[in-house]
Amino acid sequence: MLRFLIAVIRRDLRLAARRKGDWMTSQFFFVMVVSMFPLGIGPDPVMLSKVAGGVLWVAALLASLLSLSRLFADDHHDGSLEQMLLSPNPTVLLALGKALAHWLIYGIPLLLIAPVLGVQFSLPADAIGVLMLSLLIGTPVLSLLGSVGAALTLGLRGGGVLLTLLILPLYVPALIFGAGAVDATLSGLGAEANLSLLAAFMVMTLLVSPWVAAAALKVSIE
Amino acid sequence: MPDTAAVLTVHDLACARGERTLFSDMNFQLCQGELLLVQGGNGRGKTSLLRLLTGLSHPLAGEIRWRGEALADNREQYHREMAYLGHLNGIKDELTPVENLRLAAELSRIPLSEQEAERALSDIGLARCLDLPARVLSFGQRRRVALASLVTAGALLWILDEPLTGLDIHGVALIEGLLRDHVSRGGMVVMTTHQALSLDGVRIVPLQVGPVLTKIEEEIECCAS
Amino acid sequence: MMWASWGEFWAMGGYGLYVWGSYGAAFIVILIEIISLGRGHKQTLKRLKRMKAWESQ
Amino acid sequence: MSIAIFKYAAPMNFYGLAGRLIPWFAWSSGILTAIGLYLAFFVAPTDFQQGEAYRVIFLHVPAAWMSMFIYMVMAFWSAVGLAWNTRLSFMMSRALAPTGAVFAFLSLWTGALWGKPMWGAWWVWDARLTSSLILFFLYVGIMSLWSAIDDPRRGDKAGALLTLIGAINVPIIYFSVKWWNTLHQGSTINMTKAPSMAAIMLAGMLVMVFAAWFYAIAASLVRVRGIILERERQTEWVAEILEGKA
Repeated sequence: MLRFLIAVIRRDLRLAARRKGDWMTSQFFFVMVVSMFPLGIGPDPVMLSKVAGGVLWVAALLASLLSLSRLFADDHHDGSLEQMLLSPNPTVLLALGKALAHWLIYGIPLLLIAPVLGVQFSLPADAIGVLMLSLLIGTPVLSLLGSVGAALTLGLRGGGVLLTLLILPLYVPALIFGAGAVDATLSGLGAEANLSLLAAFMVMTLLVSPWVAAAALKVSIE
Repeated sequence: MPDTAAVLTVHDLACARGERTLFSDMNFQLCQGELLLVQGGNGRGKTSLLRLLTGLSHPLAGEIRWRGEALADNREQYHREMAYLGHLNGIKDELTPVENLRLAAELSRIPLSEQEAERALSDIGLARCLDLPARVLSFGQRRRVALASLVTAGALLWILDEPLTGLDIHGVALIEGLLRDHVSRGGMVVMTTHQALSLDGVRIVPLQVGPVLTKIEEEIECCAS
Repeated sequence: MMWASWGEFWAMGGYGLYVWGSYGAAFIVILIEIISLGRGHKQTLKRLKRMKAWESQ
Repeated sequence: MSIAIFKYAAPMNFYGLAGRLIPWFAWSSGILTAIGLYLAFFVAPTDFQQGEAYRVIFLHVPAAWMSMFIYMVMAFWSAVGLAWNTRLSFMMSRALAPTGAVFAFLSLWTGALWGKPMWGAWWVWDARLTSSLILFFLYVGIMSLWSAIDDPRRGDKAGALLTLIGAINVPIIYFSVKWWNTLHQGSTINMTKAPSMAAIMLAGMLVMVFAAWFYAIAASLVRVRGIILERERQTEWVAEILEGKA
């Protein structure tokens, strides 16, 4: 059972390695969106450090939604999704595997880029540490809920925009706790509460979304 | 001698696309060593019937049984013994044919070594292009990669949706050989095709979906419906 | 009766804009929904009749 | 009794039943609204704190409750539909959504118009206002998913799944927004301290809530009849109805 999950993840990693272009565009999108904000808000470091958590988190949301619309679409287009659905393994593992693969490919790099952008927003060191931690706990939520949206909008025209419309409201708790963690460290309140709530939300989505995504896949492939 | 018990049975099956009922009260069964040839005009529901048999879509009414059990109950076992080749090849363009084969085998829990994959591909006439990304292959060659993956899957029941499209004469002859071997070894096939097939020595069970049409009527009829 | 005159009623103690702004908007929105319900139902019937006629030719 | 229920699970019978129920609900909603408005404007005393502006709550609170309640009813119908694959429950869920979205919009609009006199700002990031904004986005998301999918069967199931995962998230969203709201502005601005509810005010509000509830039922029944006709147009009972309404 677990071997199928690992096989799906390894398959996606290999496919992403072969097609570095998509991966690069998503990371550059994240950097560019974040770098636009100082131009809009102004260079004042105090102001920037206050909005840094929110800006980085919203950019992470948008970057993951950008890459999620093709999570199942490519496999659906060339027929390999059907073959995987016909494999003698539960569909839940396929949905979970694809979501985790997406998290490894598109979620973790956000974590590595965030400190550089944190410095750009003159965040102090401990705030950058909490930002990375909140992204580490929060990005699985983005991939898991996003996989539900991707499965629901499989094969629809305008799927990408529709996916954002459907899933963005569901991202709100992750955004609030994630960005809140950074603000809490800045104001000295300590981010344990936010991070633990974010972790609780992540565990809940981990338990709920693979089943819903699997059901949505079966509905969409019909 | 393959036993003659019916392995795949269908009870008054009905299928609809959107709000239109394509066919209803369809009954047939298939034993080992038989080939079910599904015939009918375009848009009559041949592909829909095959997708129902794979379990990907659900019928409006009726039931499909595999070894006496409904599909929904023994889905995993059924999918282990069934392989499906639809209009799409299920091949990833970035991977080479060998990688595609080994990946498909790994996902359906079948051990397949590098050599076995290469032998399967060269048997099917793709010896020259083993390490090229599938993207550069022609449609016919990609079809053969899908057929190679069908053979290596070693499934009892093959469900093929117009497998001959896009293949040259050698390809067609190759498939006829594959079908003959598979059925003679006790395998089962459900397939649709518009081209004539010379499958002597294979027990063929014809199944008509929709009204029987002569050549000329076929074009007019399907546009009016 | 609470209000000495209609004028006072509309003024709503100086908050007329807000009170009538919200009740007015509610009235308009509900009205639009009722009208669209009625028209929607008629259109469905008309469309289905046309499709029936086309199919039965 | 259970046989009777399943009798109405068939679209044909439900179509007739809905047809008979609509006038009742519509009329009772109209009468209740009239009574409610009379109570709100002519019986309820002026509030010592907020003067006349508080009368907006007779509209805001019912709208907010209804938008939440309708979403939960949609989630219920979605769960029933997914569990027993009854197409009628999917149709009910589809029929309810627009009315739910209207109530969510009204609760936002009246919330803003009530916020201005009370706190001096058109939009206040209060926990309940923000979560009903997000609820409005959820409604819009579900309706756009339905309109994007042509095949009714797939549209029903996809919409139901989205409604369910939305329903699981609504309490979490409300909690996280409340948490976020108290962190930033503290509890100075607090909508929970509703003005001391004189009996008359509470009665007025309850009448308005029932009026809104009956209206929602009447509106969704009209819509569900349209959907039933659309879905069952191949059947002969729909053909008779179409001829009947020649």
